[in-house]
Amino acid sequence: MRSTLKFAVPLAVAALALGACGTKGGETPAAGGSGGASQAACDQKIGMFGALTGPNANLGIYIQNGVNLALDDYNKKNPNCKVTLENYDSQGDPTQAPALAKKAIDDKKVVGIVGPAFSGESKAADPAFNEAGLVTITPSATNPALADNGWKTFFRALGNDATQGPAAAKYIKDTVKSTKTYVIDDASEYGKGLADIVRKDLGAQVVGNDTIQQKQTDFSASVTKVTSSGADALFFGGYSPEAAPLIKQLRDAGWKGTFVVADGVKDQSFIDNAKDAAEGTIITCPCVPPDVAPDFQAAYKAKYNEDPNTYSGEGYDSATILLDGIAAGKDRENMVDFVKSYDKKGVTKQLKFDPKGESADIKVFAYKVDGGKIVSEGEIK
Amino acid sequence: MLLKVNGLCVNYGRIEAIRDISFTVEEGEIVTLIGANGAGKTTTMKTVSGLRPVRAGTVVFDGQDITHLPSHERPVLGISQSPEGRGCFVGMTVMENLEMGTYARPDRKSKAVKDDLARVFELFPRLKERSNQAAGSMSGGEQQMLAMGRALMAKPKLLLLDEPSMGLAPKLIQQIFDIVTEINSQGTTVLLVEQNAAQALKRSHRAYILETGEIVREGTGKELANDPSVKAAYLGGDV
Amino acid sequence: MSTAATARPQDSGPGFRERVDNLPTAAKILLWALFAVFLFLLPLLNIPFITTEGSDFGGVLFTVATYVLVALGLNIVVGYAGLLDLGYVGFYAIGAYTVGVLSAEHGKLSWVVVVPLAIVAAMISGVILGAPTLRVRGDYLAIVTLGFGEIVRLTLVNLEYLGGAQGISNIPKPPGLELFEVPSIDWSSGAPVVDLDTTSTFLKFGINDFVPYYWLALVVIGLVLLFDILVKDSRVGRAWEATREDEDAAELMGVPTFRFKLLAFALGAAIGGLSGALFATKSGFINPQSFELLLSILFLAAVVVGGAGNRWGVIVGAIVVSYFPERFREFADFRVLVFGLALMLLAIFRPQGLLPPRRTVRAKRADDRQAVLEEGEASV
Amino acid sequence: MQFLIDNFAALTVTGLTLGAIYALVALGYTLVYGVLRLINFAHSEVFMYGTFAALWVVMLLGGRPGAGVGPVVFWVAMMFVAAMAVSGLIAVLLERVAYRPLRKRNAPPLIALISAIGASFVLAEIMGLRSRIVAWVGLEENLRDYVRNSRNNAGMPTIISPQPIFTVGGYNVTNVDIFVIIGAIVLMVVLDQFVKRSRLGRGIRAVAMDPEAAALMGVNRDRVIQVTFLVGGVMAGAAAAFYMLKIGITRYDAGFILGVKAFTAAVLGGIGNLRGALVGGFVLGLAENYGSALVGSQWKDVVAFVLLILILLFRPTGLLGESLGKARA
Repeated sequence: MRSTLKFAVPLAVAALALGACGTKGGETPAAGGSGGASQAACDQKIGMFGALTGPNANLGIYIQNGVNLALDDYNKKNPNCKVTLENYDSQGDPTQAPALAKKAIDDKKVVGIVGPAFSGESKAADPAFNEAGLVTITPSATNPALADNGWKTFFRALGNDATQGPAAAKYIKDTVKSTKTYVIDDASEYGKGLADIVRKDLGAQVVGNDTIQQKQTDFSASVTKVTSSGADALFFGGYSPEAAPLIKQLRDAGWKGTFVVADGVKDQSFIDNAKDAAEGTIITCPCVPPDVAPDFQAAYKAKYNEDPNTYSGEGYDSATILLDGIAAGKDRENMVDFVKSYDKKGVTKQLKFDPKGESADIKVFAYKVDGGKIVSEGEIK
Repeated sequence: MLLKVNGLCVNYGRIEAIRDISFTVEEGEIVTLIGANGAGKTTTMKTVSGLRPVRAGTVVFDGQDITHLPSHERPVLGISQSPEGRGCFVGMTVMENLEMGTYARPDRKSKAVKDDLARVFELFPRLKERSNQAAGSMSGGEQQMLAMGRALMAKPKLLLLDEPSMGLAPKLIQQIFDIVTEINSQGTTVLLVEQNAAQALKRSHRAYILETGEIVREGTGKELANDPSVKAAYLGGDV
Repeated sequence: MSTAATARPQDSGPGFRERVDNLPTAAKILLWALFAVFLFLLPLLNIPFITTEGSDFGGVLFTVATYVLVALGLNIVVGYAGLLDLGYVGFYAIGAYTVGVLSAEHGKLSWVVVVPLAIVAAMISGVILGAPTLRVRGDYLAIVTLGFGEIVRLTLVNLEYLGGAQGISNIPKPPGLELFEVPSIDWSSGAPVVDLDTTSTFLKFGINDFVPYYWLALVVIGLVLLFDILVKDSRVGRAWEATREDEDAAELMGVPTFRFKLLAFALGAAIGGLSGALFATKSGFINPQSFELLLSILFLAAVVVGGAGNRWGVIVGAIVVSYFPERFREFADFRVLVFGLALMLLAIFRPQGLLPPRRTVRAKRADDRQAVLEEGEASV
Repeated sequence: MQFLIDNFAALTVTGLTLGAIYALVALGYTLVYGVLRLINFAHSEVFMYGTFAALWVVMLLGGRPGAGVGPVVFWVAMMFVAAMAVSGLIAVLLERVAYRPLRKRNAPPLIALISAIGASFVLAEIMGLRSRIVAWVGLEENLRDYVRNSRNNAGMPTIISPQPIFTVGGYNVTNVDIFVIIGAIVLMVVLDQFVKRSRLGRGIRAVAMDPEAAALMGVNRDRVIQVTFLVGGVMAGAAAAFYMLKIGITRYDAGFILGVKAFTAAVLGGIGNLRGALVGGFVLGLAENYGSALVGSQWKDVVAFVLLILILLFRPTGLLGESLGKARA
């Protein structure tokens, strides 16, 4: 604890300004530190860090739903010693992230964080979490470089883009059997990173590249490029808001090739919006199909009246790891080691991390849009 | 009594433009307001046509209190103004400008409009020649005629003319005043604001002299034209 | 501040400023010093109600401080020179990226060198944008500057050299002096208690404590304010006022209006760049997402809401625009909606801004006089 | 470059389609600027509400792909009616709430911009929060399809599937392309004639040129302003319906970028000039497409803005100059 006693001028002024002032801290060590005592762990919290409001809120809410489900399970088992969830709503904005991280760090009852949900905000907030020793398990930020920063508190409960990209490329080559592939990205960190890996892996069979912008809605130039290239498959690195109008306009222009996208598009809204144009779209995702864990699927459906969505399962797993830690009497300081040595089967995969904090058990699955539903095509091996 | 202005005060922000002005215009008259630069003539005119809000006093037209009536409702009652300077719609043709004059007329679709147009073209033959030309491309005198013609198209009971002779060649000035007299003789009452005092007094039945926002003299046109002090102050040399 | 907000300069009674002006110099200095100390200690006092619950107060205060700085800069452009700039975020981004590129992405220059370079870079870009476009009429300038802001952002997204969408990480911190620790105040028991557990190290620029960055920003704001006061009261300030009120007349009087407009643009850009540099320093990570067009609009809203042309007004405006959304995080999804409503209500009920410049009243009177004269002129 | 030459026809036709939509939205900016000298920042939201009106009416009427000519004509007609009505209404409402109170108080023009920005936020957020609002009112069950994922895209069934009609330079021009381009031009001509020939249209022009002289002619300025907003809104509504036919997907923030583009088009052609809006829209649509082909789609917006800056440098009042109102220089 940093309770060094160094009275200085500012304190005196503060005291003057406030009149009667006592002091706190200094003599009492903060709660915890000893570990093990279950009473001490009783009012602990876990944090949920991500976009819960604003334009990017969907993803955050899917995760939050999973986290809440895990909390319900825990609190049902421990009715006398409930854990609460603290939300840090970043709106997915890296600018807001550091101050929120600090808030979480200052709340000594928070023993672990599920999140940050996006890669950008992770870069802004994770250095602070690392310095404070507050463990973070992200259920959705897939930028590969995040694990290379040497953050000892960083854990990722799913495969990153570096594993998903090659799988997507493999699927395009082996299953789609494309010979002429066009690659488009949305210039975002996620989309471009992924598309670049696919470009590299596909090599000479890439017949053309284009970059669009997020929030763009008219893709006429890109459509002309794709159709005139004679491509039989298109890989798009990006998110569903752009993927839906893109494939719609391509189909309207009469393009018949296979549309391949990644987890950023794995979202029912893609199908709702692209309608018939979405049919046959291949979606790769390092996320496990809901039917792999039927119990979780049933519980989720009972609570939220819909199937688990993208990263709901990862959110559930991430929270479960932290809750297991709390059950084992861990506090903030020894939670990092607990997560590091964690090895249990979760609803999405075997939950185990490598030394960099990456998930050790990574599977990438292919999904297909069929009859207005996202159905699993099995693991890409 | 067609127009009765009583105790009128108008401000621009904190500055008093006119103070406690009262005057009347009888049906069939030509009445002129004369005054130096900044005396408040144009402000008075704009107040009568409703472009300036009144701080105190009343304006009664044809027996109806119009002090706070919005300006765009006054043409319907029969007040029409030819604004000072270039008040024409420069982007419209001459014909379109004249048609704008009938904007507020309830009978704008009737044959009466055609007759009025003929009358305006008779008064201002130049406008007929140029009827398809853009107003902005005409000379200052022609624009002045257009503004008057446009005001007449509203078939007003009271025609407000603000500086009709401004910036015109002497020959044209004579012509304009002839036309004003002609319009009046055809039955339209005219309230005139003029800086060309000699001509205006000669043509008008009565006149008021404004100084720094107040009326200082009134009388018939002839009286004032022959008054030595008025002569010295406003008539200067000769026209 | 709040007293000032309610003072109405148009009223004849002594306003807040007059009352302060009438105090003896010593009292004035003491008052200012006390106020400054209060501002410095604000993040540590944790005053209930003022302190943001949902986010770290030090971090929020730093954000508020950057907005204040931006508002001061934009005020020179919009308030003093009367140029509508909808792309101010471009300069903010240029400042931030100069720091990022030169100290992390492609160079290892120290913070002390990089910040002046950021100011210069923003200033130069202001001149480059201003020189061809300031001859364009006011309303067109709005869209041209808006376009500039977007060009800057899209360039950042699409140029790998500038980090692309990934942005720039690990921007080094300024050199610090770890002198002593300042404790904060805890109010959880209802009464203020000095909390020795939560402290800020004086001038340690770490990643987990934003208070020193806030202090740094406060000092910078002080300097910029001083600069602002000097410039505004100089010949330059009067030239701006003349240009804004009537450009043609100013030109006739011999004011080279174009040069002064360009100067305003450059100075405004420089302050925007400085603000961006501070932002990059504190967050340590920047990406194009932080420089969206919407930010330009918020900046402009800060200036206009506060009262364009009054430096104290725009400071209040900046606080309103940046603090309230953080303070009322519990509105969550409704924050933007409420903010929009607030803007509309302010525009309707306080059209001159919260703190209108004293000039507005004077200028209004001059306008009235001119209106009378113009009508008179017609009868010459 | 080779790509641009090879696909010139395709890029031109799709550019014109997009340009037509820009042009229709640009009219709203130009009309309001003409009479009020202010940038109606919230016009983009007027457009956005039109897209939702078009979408919802098609959903309500059970629009689906592959229907016969009769139903399709009916759906399309209803789309336009709904979008134009809703956009027109929103525009008039906007004027009432955000602008008229300011005008009555003689607020400085900059403050009108702030009010417009505020109104723009409010309008967009109401749409973005529609699921919450509907839940409050308790209509969640009935309106679920209309409010689902209110922060997300909302897509419309393709009621006219694009069919090639004829081929130009290797590009199959589709029925949708033709409909959008011809439709937009027809609407522009109608508007042009309305402003030129009708009494109210003349009133609009008169107020734009000289508000005081217009008042002296009996033109009610408030009414003219209201009509101006209405007409601009109706045109934006038509643009929204075309947009939904072509793009088919909208979102609560879909107006912003399109609004910026349309405003750029208005300035490009010469703000205040109706024909300028048409020319500006088409030039912008083409430039974006050609530019995307030459330097990559990611530079599309940069191309648009650089073009704007260049044109303003050499023709400071836009391509066709300002014509709706010249009087108040």
